[in-house]
Amino acid sequence: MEQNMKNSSVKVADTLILGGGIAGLEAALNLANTGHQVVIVEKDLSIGGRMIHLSKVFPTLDCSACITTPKVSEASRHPGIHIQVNTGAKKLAFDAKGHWHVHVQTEPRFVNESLCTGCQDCERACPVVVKDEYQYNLVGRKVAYIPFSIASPRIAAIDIENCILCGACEKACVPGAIDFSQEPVQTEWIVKSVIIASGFTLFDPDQIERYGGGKFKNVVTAMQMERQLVPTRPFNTVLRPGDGKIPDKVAYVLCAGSRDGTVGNPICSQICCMYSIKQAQLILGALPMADVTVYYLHIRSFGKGFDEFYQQAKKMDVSFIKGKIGKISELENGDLMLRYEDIASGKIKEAKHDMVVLSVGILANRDIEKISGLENLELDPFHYLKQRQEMSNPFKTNLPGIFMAGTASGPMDIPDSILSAGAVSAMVTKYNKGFVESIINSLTISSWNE
Amino acid sequence: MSKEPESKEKRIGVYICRCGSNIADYVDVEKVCTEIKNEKNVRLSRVMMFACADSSQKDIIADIRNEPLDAIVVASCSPKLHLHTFRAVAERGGLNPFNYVQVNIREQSSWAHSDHPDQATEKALDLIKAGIARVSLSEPLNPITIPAENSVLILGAGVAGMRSAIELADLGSQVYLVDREFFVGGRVAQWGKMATTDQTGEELVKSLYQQIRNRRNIKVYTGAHVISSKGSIGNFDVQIKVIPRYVEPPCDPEGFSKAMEACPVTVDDEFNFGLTKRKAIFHNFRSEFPAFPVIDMAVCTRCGICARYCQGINLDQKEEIVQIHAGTIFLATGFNPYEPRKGEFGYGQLPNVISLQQLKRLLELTTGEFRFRDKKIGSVAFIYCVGSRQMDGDNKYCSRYCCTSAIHAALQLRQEFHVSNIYHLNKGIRTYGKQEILYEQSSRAGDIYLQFIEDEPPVVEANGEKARLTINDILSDKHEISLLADLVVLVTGMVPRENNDLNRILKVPIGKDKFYNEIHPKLRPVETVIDGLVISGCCQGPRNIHESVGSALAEVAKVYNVINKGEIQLEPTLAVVDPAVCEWCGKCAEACPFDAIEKVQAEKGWVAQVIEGNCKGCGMCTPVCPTNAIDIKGYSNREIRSMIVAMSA
Amino acid sequence: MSTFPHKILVFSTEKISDPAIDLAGLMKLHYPAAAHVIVLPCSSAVRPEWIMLAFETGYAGVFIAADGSDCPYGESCITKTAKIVERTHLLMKAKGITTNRLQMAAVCSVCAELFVRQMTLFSEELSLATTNAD
Amino acid sequence: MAGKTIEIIKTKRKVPEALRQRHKEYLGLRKKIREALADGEATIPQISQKTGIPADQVVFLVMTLRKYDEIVAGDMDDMDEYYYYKLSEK
Amino acid sequence: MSELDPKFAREILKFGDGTFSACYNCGNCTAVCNLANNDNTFPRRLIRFSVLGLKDQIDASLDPWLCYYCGDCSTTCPRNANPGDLMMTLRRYLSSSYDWTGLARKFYTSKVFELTAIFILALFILLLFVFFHGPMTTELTPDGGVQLNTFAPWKTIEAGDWIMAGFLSFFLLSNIFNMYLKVIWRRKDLKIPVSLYFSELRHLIIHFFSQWRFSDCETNQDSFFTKVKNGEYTYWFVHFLLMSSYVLLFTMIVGFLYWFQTDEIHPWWHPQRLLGYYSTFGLLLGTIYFIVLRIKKQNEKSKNSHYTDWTFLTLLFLTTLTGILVHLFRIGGLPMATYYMYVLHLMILFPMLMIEVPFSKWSHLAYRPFAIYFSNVIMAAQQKTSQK
Repeated sequence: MEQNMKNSSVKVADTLILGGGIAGLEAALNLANTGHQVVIVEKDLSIGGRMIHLSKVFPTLDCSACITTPKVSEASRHPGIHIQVNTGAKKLAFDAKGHWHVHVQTEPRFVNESLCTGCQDCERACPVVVKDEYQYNLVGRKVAYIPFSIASPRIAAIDIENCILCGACEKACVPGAIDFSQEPVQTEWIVKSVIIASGFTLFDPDQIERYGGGKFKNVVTAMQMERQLVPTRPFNTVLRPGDGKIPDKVAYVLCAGSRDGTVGNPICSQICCMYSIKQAQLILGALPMADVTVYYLHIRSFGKGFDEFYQQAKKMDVSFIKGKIGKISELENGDLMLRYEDIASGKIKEAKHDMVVLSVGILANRDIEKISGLENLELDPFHYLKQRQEMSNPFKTNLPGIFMAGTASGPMDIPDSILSAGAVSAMVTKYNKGFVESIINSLTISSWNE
Repeated sequence: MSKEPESKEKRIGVYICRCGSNIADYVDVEKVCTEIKNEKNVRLSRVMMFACADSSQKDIIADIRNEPLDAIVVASCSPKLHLHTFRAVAERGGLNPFNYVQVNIREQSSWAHSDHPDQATEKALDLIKAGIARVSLSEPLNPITIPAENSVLILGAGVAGMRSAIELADLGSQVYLVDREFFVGGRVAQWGKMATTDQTGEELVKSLYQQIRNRRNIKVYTGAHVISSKGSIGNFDVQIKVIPRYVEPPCDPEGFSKAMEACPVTVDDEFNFGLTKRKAIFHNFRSEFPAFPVIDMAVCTRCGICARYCQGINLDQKEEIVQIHAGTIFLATGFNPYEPRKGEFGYGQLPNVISLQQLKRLLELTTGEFRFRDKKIGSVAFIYCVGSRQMDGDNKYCSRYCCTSAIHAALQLRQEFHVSNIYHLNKGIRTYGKQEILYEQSSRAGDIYLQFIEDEPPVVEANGEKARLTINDILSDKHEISLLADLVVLVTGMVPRENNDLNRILKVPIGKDKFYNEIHPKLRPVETVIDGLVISGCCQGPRNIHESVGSALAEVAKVYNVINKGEIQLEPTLAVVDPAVCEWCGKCAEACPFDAIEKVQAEKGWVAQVIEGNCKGCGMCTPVCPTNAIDIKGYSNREIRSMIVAMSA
Repeated sequence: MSTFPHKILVFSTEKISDPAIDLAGLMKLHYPAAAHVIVLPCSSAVRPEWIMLAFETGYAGVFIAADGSDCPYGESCITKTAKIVERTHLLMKAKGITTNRLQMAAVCSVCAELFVRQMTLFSEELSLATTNAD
Repeated sequence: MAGKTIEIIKTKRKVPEALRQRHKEYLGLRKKIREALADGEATIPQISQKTGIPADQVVFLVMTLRKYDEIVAGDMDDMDEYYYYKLSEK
Repeated sequence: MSELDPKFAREILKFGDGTFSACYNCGNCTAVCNLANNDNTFPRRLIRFSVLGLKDQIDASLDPWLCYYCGDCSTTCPRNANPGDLMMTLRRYLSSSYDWTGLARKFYTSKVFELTAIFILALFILLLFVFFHGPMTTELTPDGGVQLNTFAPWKTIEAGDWIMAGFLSFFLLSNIFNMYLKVIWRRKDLKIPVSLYFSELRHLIIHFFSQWRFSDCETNQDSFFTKVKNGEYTYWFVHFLLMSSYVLLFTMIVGFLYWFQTDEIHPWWHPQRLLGYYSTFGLLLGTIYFIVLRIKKQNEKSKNSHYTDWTFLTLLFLTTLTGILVHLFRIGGLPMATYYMYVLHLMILFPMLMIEVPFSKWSHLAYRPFAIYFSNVIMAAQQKTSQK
């Protein structure tokens, strides 16, 4: 079946999964364990998605990496799972036999994967520093780099856009893994079914002018705070990025970019309340002298054990104030003044904090819309994938053989993402199994045949 | 040290990886290699540039065949990276993969101690010695397989149970769908229009049961409950008792309606939460499943009048005991709506205070004008968090579905029944995710939201035909607001069903919130600590309908993985009991979190035995054994002791 | 002839604490090389007699890098591991071994720094104890 | 091909001038920070004052250099507000 | 304890479209408002009063008058509940609630009623002129101007002006007195020393003339000149121009008609002409500016136009336009045109003043400064009590 050409090949599998985050991995493992051949296509340099970057997760406060990494390593060595990182889907086409042809392109990482030992010699040799996106720009990284310490595969890559082509990495690499001659590689996967597990994007709070529009140094996003709380954190402790001061009055501003018609996202992001409560607890663990205040509209601790977790935070003296922050102003020493209406008293109040965390919401990952051949894929008004039969067949799209898992269908927390991936696995197992009989019969819509 | 067991003569090959310079820069690999050569049982010892490289792998395989070697040790990076690579190498060379040991001298020696290369070398040597000691004692292990019946017993025929039954049947499993009630559909059948699709529960249940009827490999038992259970994953033997319906085919609809009319016994209809009455012979709605009425023997007087009209009636039917052999047991027993205490917000005292579930039935039963107790309803007040998020009571949890559901009902009241004055007395609205849109729609349409302080719930009093509600409204500076409503709806949360007998028989783990508990919400969200016993839907915790269906399908995926091959493959690193040494004391069984140890009769008396299907190989049982009779394969007492000794030198 | 006067035997666990110890190496965080690790599936599988054997064979200290609440085999791990330590302390007392030569801490799978800190402190404590004893 | 592939890419790509400038700037800032720490440890505001580099940039640079082992963190100051940083001994 | 009244929100909606029921009480609007403070916490509190139907609280509230509709609350409202528009609607509601005649309510809630009233009043003027006008001489003055004072002697007109002004003052003052009763008199919790009414009087005067609270709507830290350059004061400036022109012209017409309505053609630099031109320019520019803004709907405060806004602007614009034409025709020596235009001018002017000043849009000119005055009196009184 393989007809290898220079930089392109055609391969066959049962199911292709777009996105190697927790939902994609869970689905891949379920399917591979039932005997399917699965491909994971991940646009990032590592699988593990967002979850691998988180600190501890609510409401059990177990460490996120401890949950993700075993799944990551299990998937990466599973004989039924083929993983392509640094790879994006370009085009999908449906053939007359009911197969999907998924054209993917692997971008060059300029490192030979089989030779690299992950020793980081190239990283030490590289002289160029740019912002580290895996640490949400809090710190720098080299241009030749291992994405992050628990990345999988733990292989170096060269960020060619920022490379000054000095060649130092190549000299430093003993096994000779650096290979600047790499070109993009195309693969066409012929599969029975596709699972879209492409996750979400984070709301960019820079567009909220009254919260500083990204200009205030000590206003950070929740993801930046999350990184500061991870054991592999950039500052080795919690510090204000504006001047390295240890914060002692931290504010959380909830619904920054959620439930807000003015930014075009009227829905609730479902996770921000809980992750903020979690971070508040973790900050109190890291900085016992600190005060943490959470400014909220409604606390949405709706899941199993969530409300108990919220009550626990209150007992730990996290302050909860009902009221949306109207505006933030920056003082000369970098402290921040927050103006809000304290709903409980009906008074306008101003509070000084030395660090503000914007609990930014999540948005649909609209990259899916850019893939050619998916123009007929139905979306909901918020650009998430639409669930055709939400009640009886959740996580099925309107196109045959295309399913969704995790936050591709809407905001959800990790347990729900994992459950959705499980549900999709069952549906895909059935779909792949009954592939020949049922699908050919249901091919009444001709427009995809072309 | 003489008491340490002597290791068997083995021919061992040791490979030391330079990992380019990563190991070699700090660990003097040549020195290590030379010293290792002198170790007992070591036939050869080599340094390699990259042990994981293809050429190196081939060299190792050649050595295994040519020497030949019984076991190999590779000292390189962390086993998390290459354990499986080298196990495969061993296998290709003809060795059992467990006769291979990887020693981590990169992450745990050269890199960690790059500040002291001499110490890194010394430590590497120690670690390799331990590896050699271990591999000398290692036994070949093979994956264990146990037979597994490709059949599933599903307890609870609500949407979660029904949906998973269909999926499992389609995947080829035999399914036994068992419900305590006489009609399937669970709570959803009662639900009416559902948020956010406006499909009715009745429609959903109907479509599911039609699918169930079309599948030959689903066997449905209604009016049935579990009376005993034995066995473990792959092979559960469960007995269920089936209560007869006292109605059997043929039963023509006309005769049945006459029989129902004639029946002299009238009781509250639980399906409509007591809003209506039913007879001793009854059905729920027209598309119920099975499409057969039932005689409720608890209230039937056996007068026999019904039998005059309907030929299918057979009052002599007997209870039946059915044996089911199943590979796994699925729990989808669902929830009960919280029943408010008498007097809680006027419930049971004021005539116009009802629960959300009652309202949903009322909406289903009403056509035209919205009336309750013969009075036109112009204003409705919802009180939220009744039975959830209790400050004083036991139910500390949020019931998750109720905010959205109540708002959805309010929108239905406004749009379909033109009720224009709707009040929501809440504790903070939790319409998470896209459900927020319903909240926005409702308030934009003019529903009035008032929020009470957590420990100051609103007060409900009678006021003529209406109810007067008083609330300290947080949203108006805690101003006391008073309002009149024709109907008060208590937005009642979920509590688990009372299944005390079932829980006892199956030993279902129960959480602090009294719902069934999963092993881990993220790692194993549908499994319980009892292998083969899985949970989904609202018996695990409050959920809305599509979340329940989602969890049910997730459960299908897990279960199907386990049973579809007719056998279960287990990692060989399991506990094993030496019956010669065991003097049953029960401590291991007590320590085991997975119920994997049973007491069996041996020649000399009672001894422990490992239920391999349940054992996860954690080893929690080993330190508690007073006679050292229990061991974990691959981490045996001898192996670990030999490693401790080998490194001590 | 060991270069390590105060050898420490570390029991780590496959899924949780051993990855953290690996991570310490990966991040080039240095801790005393005297710490030698044996990997087990779960920290509540450590047998007291192993610890006693370690003291007999000359280790200065034993450290259990426990799973804590992250244990994949359930939360009972915490109490069970604690019990093992408790039982071993009794055995140690009986043999006249000071109980602080056995230490335990929960080490999550990315808690590399915590492990390094624990090792450094433990090692200092042990060397101090022996110098004082001398 | 080991050691030579850089030549291949050089024929295909040009390094934008802005990139070179940014790199040069970084090297300059790095030098300033190293110089500021040459006479002993300092907190972020102290480094900022000595070098004239805005404090938030100093945080970024110091933390990056810390990540690559050029700088190590010391103790907190008397007010428990800032950490001291110094050059690592390597 | 207050009784929730769901009907009241519907009552308010008669005074303007409103989406305020969408409010989920986040308090963002109050927090972003530069004019809100803890003595006057708006707009959310007023949204709440409106939703719950707490009529007494709204009737006693001065807050709607303290809002100058910069629109920040509406542009940043996460639920798009448009609090700024509610404040505007409440100003209409309050104008009606102060008005004991009930006319304001009619004008604000019924287009037909308002148009009919305009028509009747115009007809009344027309009829007066038809029956009582002076000789329509075509003979020009020595300067070549029309003898307007012969057609409509200033003494007669002035008498009419005075009568009209009397009516206006009576209605307006009685409404303001009613406002006083609602916001101060009926409040049991307030004890106000008489001296405060005098000491706080300056607020009334300052704000009447300057409308300075407008400028508080801007908070950015730019210098005054940058702000002027960026057009941040334009709205205030034009509003001030319009308001001052109006007041000036009103004063000249009512108080100094003999001086203002003259048949002499003064040189262009004559104060009478200059003042006249200033006012005409102000009115013309102002009305056109606001009409354009309302058509363009680019900024928040011009987005939601009530029909009364349009009637007011149209009447004012037409008054100005006809006024200019009267002037031009008079100095241009076109007698008949001057006379007809004069009648038309008064036919527009009279209904405008009679309807707008005491009962409709223009009444805010009085209510706003009084509201600030009253609110300062209340604050000062509260301060005194708290000091004790």
